Amino acid sequence: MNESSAPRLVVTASPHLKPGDSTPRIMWNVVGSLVPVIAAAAWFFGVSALLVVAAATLGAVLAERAFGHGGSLADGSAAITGLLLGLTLPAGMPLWMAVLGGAFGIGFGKAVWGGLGQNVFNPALVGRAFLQAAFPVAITTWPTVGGGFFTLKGDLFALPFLHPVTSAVTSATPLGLLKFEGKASALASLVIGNRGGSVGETAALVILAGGVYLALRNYLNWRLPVSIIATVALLSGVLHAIDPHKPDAPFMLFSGGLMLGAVYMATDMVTSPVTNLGRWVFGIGVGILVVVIRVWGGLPEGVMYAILFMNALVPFINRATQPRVFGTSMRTTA
Amino acid sequence: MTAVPVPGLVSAPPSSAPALVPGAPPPATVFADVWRGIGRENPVLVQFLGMCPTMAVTNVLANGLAMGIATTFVLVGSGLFVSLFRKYIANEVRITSYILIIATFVTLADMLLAATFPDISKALGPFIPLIVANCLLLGRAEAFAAKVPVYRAVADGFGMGAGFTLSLCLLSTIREVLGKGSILGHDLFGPRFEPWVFMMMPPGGFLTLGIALLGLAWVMELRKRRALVTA
Amino acid sequence: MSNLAWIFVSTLLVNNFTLVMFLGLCSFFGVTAKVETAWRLGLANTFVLILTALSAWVLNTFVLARTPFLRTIAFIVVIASVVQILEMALKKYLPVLFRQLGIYLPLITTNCAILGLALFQTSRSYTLIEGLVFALGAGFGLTLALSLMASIRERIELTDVPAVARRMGLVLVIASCLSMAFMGFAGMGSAE
Amino acid sequence: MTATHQHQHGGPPSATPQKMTPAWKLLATLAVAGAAAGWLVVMVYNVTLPAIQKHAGEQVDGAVREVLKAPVRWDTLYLIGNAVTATPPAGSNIRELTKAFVGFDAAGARIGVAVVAAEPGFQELLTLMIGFDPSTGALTGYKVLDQKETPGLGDKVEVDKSFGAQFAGRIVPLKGVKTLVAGNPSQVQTITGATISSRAVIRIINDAVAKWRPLLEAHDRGGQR
Amino acid sequence: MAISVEFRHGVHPPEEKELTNQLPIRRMPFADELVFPLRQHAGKPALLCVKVGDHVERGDTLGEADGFMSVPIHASAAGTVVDFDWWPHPDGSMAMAVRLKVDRYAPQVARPRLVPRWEGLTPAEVVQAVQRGGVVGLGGAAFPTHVKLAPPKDSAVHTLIINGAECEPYLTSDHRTMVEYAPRVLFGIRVMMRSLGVRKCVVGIERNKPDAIEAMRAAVPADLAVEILPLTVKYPQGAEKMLIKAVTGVEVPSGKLPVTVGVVVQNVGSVAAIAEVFETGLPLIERIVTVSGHGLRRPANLIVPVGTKLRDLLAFCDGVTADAAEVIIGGPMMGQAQANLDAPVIKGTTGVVVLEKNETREQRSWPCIHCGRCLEACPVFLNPSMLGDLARVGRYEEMSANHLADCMLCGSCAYVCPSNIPLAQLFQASKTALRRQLASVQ
Repeated sequence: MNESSAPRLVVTASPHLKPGDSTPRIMWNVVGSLVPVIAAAAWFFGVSALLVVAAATLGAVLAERAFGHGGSLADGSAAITGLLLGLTLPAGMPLWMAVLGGAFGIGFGKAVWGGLGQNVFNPALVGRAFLQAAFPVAITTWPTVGGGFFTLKGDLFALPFLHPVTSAVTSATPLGLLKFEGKASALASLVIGNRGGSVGETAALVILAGGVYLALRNYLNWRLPVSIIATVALLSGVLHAIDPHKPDAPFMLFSGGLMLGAVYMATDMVTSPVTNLGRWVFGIGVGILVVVIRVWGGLPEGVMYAILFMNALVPFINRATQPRVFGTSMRTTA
Repeated sequence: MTAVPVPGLVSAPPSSAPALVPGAPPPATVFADVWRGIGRENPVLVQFLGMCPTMAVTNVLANGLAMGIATTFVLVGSGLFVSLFRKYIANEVRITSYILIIATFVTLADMLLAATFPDISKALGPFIPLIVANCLLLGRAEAFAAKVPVYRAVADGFGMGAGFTLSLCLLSTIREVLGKGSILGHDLFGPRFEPWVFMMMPPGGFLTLGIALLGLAWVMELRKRRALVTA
Repeated sequence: MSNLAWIFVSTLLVNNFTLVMFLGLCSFFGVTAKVETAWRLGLANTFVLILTALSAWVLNTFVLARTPFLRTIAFIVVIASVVQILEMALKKYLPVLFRQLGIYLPLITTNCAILGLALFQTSRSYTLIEGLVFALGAGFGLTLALSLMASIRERIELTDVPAVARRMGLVLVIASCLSMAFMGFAGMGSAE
Repeated sequence: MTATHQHQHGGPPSATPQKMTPAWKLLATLAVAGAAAGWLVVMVYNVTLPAIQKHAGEQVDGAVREVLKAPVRWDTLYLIGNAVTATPPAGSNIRELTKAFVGFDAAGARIGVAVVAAEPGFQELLTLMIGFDPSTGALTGYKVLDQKETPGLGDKVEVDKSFGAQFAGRIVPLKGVKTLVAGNPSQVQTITGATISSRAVIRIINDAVAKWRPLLEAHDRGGQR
Repeated sequence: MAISVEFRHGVHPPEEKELTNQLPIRRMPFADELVFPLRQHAGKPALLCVKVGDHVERGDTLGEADGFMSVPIHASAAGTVVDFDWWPHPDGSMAMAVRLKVDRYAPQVARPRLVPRWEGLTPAEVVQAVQRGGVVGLGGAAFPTHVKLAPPKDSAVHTLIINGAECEPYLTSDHRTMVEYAPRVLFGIRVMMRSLGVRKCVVGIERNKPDAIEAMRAAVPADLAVEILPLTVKYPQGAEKMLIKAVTGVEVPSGKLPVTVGVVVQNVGSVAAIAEVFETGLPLIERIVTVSGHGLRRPANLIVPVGTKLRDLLAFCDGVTADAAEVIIGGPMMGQAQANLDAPVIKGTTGVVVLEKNETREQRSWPCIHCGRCLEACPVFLNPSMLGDLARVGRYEEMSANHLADCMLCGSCAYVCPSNIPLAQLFQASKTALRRQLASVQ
């Protein structure tokens, strides 16, 4: 065709300016914002927390390396999946289970769908839901906070396919205490995070700080966490006012995995709605489901299932909340 | 039923030789009739028929095996009767008649199982009577048994049943070994084995078949690639 | 939770007919390529389920009490007839609805969800009201599962699914994930 | 039916128009097929019935024997309306009545009463046979008749003997706890990871005993009178 | 009026205007050879009316207008027609073009022509004169100006909006025109207002051009109702529908023209060109072009004869730097990257921008992660994320059902896309494919 008179010239499609952000950059920023959360986890649960998070990340990264497209590790999304999964596990989880969970999350939550951007369910939560279903006892055995930094919190090095021989002191989560034994927990310990739970879900304030950082840099959409937290607060507040035996709003907000879920899980761009209206719908849906499962369900905690369920609805929400096109008077859904 | 647009539903091979009955499958050996159901037209892995029992009862091998045998019994029995009476069943009432024949054999299977293996019968619950609604049965009656001599209908029923049973056994073995650490109730790995409860639950059922299909597709893909290389 | 409410919630979410009980999988895998079709089929099923619950109750109460061994045969014949009559009635009196649902009606006869409903209703000896609520929950649960599957399948139409997963592999993984998402509802109504 | 099915199944409609079969012939076909099917079913039913009933009876008998700690004999009481009676009204279908089994030991003393109760468990209805002493409220034991709890976890309420064994002698109403407090006769230790199923069992037992105790006491008083 | 001075959504690319916005407009000398594609405007290409070997004077017609939706092409210098053949077009394709060897020794004075006395002309005659002058929209789209001057009979045009937004980064030609030729622009406005019969005119200028706002305000004559309206700085403020929304608060209905809401929009440069037709009688044979970019040694605002090859233009600006990587005709947001520097400056060429290696987009892109930034950038509220997914699998009809036609290819979505997906290009290709499908159906 055109004889190129200046071979140095590149011809790209318009617009020709380089945008400020790139997908890997967003992903690695999320990873960076998780560093304080991991540090807090290490503070509360010692080296066990680091080992569990590292194991889950290893599983995710290995699976991405095995099944992903060439070089897809560099975009950082597999690392996020692994880290987030690790943060939702108890500190005493045998490492082989964590590795398996990470690999499952990437393999069946992402790679089989076609890799980054193609999946419908949050891969970290797919991995966790698998672990929850596969090893229900191990994943609900919560070691107590404290002890020496290098004290292992459980039978971390149980051999693959064997179940852990638990020797560590365990405690129930605040939600479990409330649901099964009718005991309330002190709000201060909930906010600070020195309580039973998954390694990364206890330090609510650190998680919130990470969320604010990401929201300010436009790496997460603030509507999602805000709508989830507001819905949970409002709904549980109303329920508490009607029936004081039901947990109150601050307890609901700072117990369990709500903060981690609202800030890091529900905001996964790939698996949340693409429209702003849809994001409100999604967040409110997650909030309602969390309260419903926690208050009326059989399980003490429901953040994971609430988000997975809403993930399944995202294609619907996206269809139903198409923006009104400029110059048209009605919402047009094709 | 055959009208369900199941992806990958294998249509009957085009008949080249003049058939005796219009629309009848081409002549084949009894061995080919049996083998087709196990391999190329495997009801579960290739045609995706009879999914409900495939998932619902394959949590342990004993259940899968029992379901497979019961289904084979109904397939052979209904194939036999449909083929036997194919000249007498008027076209207008053929579906009703087939359903009647199938339902009869299902009832027989249900009662026989309850009389002989009450535990398995209890575990399978309504899934034995639900064989009636298995698309595989009406599909075979309509597409095959009604058009061929008795010995071929029986061979086909047996082949389809065997393919169904083998698939169920494959899935239930995976699920029982991982989900309970045992096979047919016999402990395999000793007391420290951590069972994957997931495999015993509904998502595990879907996933096991998914993994089986992914593996099958992968093998096919490799074979295709190798064929390309050698060609 | 009251009994009726529990039956409804349990059938809709906790023991969703398709995702937990594995009933009606043929249409779950076969007729979920488009959302439009999926939810119409779901509604048609709901309709037939309710009629089935009614007829199963009548049969159980007046006919089958002394002849339980004829249950399977009687149910399947009645279901086939109900679908047939419904088809003719719709064609004659509600042609618009018939055009929308008509093509799915024959598929419903061999949907194991319908027969399953009748059998479960019998084995749990539900009353008429309980049976109807059961049918409603089952129908809505079916519609929900079908629509969710269809909307996700419509979305993966636009993505680069790996070759090995393209036929049914991914669809089963989706079913597994959906089933996992429904596990959150387990125990609903059992804890006070 | 035929029209649509032909359309759905028939593939390409055959070129030669099929001649209509007369209606009587269709009916005759169906009648013959139905009669044959009915005959076959009834025959097999008659053959298998004894075995099936034996199994069903064995299940109930076994359960009564287990929860009442091997009684020598037992009486069956029927719940009619809001009262318990030993003699059901004539013409009622005995198999469909709610029953209680009163067990006696070799000396003729009452060991306890066994009843069946079902309530939602983790997944589905959980059906138990419960044995207890109506006069003291002490349990003799329970047996799971039907459950769909999580395999390997919730099904421990049926499989795990150490969980089931702790119920004998406990006084209703029971309370489920993570760690037992010594000396409390109403506490039961829940299964780790299956708190919900454990608590469902406890709840079913509590509800059943609360429902049956006054009925049985009323019956006892009536019997004495 | 002026309820809101902005539209919703849009993006903020770096402006980069300080490279040229203080440089006075200079005149570029004639190159040795000029090239005139017959297709330089929207509508039908002009019809050739010279032969190889013909000698033409400056301002002579090379191609006649082919009907109402077309304008003539004029020679921008005296010279000899040496060829008529396929030649690289700035839009990246090849087009039939007249090649003119410029007469080195000609005085290059336009043949004296009758300057129409515009006061005496009927609106129809004004339209005719403007068409004969070959005036097209100089904002880039090159829509024949006279067509806008002749709105359909049943429409009630009440406002003329002059587009001085110039929202593309780097470009300053409209800015300098307003600063240096404000009276000429206002004379053009006067002609247009009279011809359209409107009483109101608004000139929208982005706030980053205070000297232009000042100069225009100072030049408004007392007898003309012309409002100079400063606008928010954002891209694509200069898009017709966005400008109308910003100035009047009204949305032009989807698929409709601005006249449906009683508005005609004209670019500053085009208004000045109209003025020139009536002031000097000269057709549109030269235009103001911003030559800029960090890859260029000496950026400038130049009056360039139409037909000047890029090669000559860049050479006049002392050439490109060693790091120059991409030469773009138009602005960097919507312009066309050039593979061949023989492509000429045409009537719609607003600027030439030379980008350095580190400014240009990477070649590699990532999968769409559905972050939704494109939705928040799209000025016409489309869902580019979904349209992009559909485009990839070739489902053009569904794209059309989702308002692909409303996409004006402004590139805002692609600019904000962190996965670097060439959305604008995908949409352009889809539009072409859709047109082809429709054509094959008919």
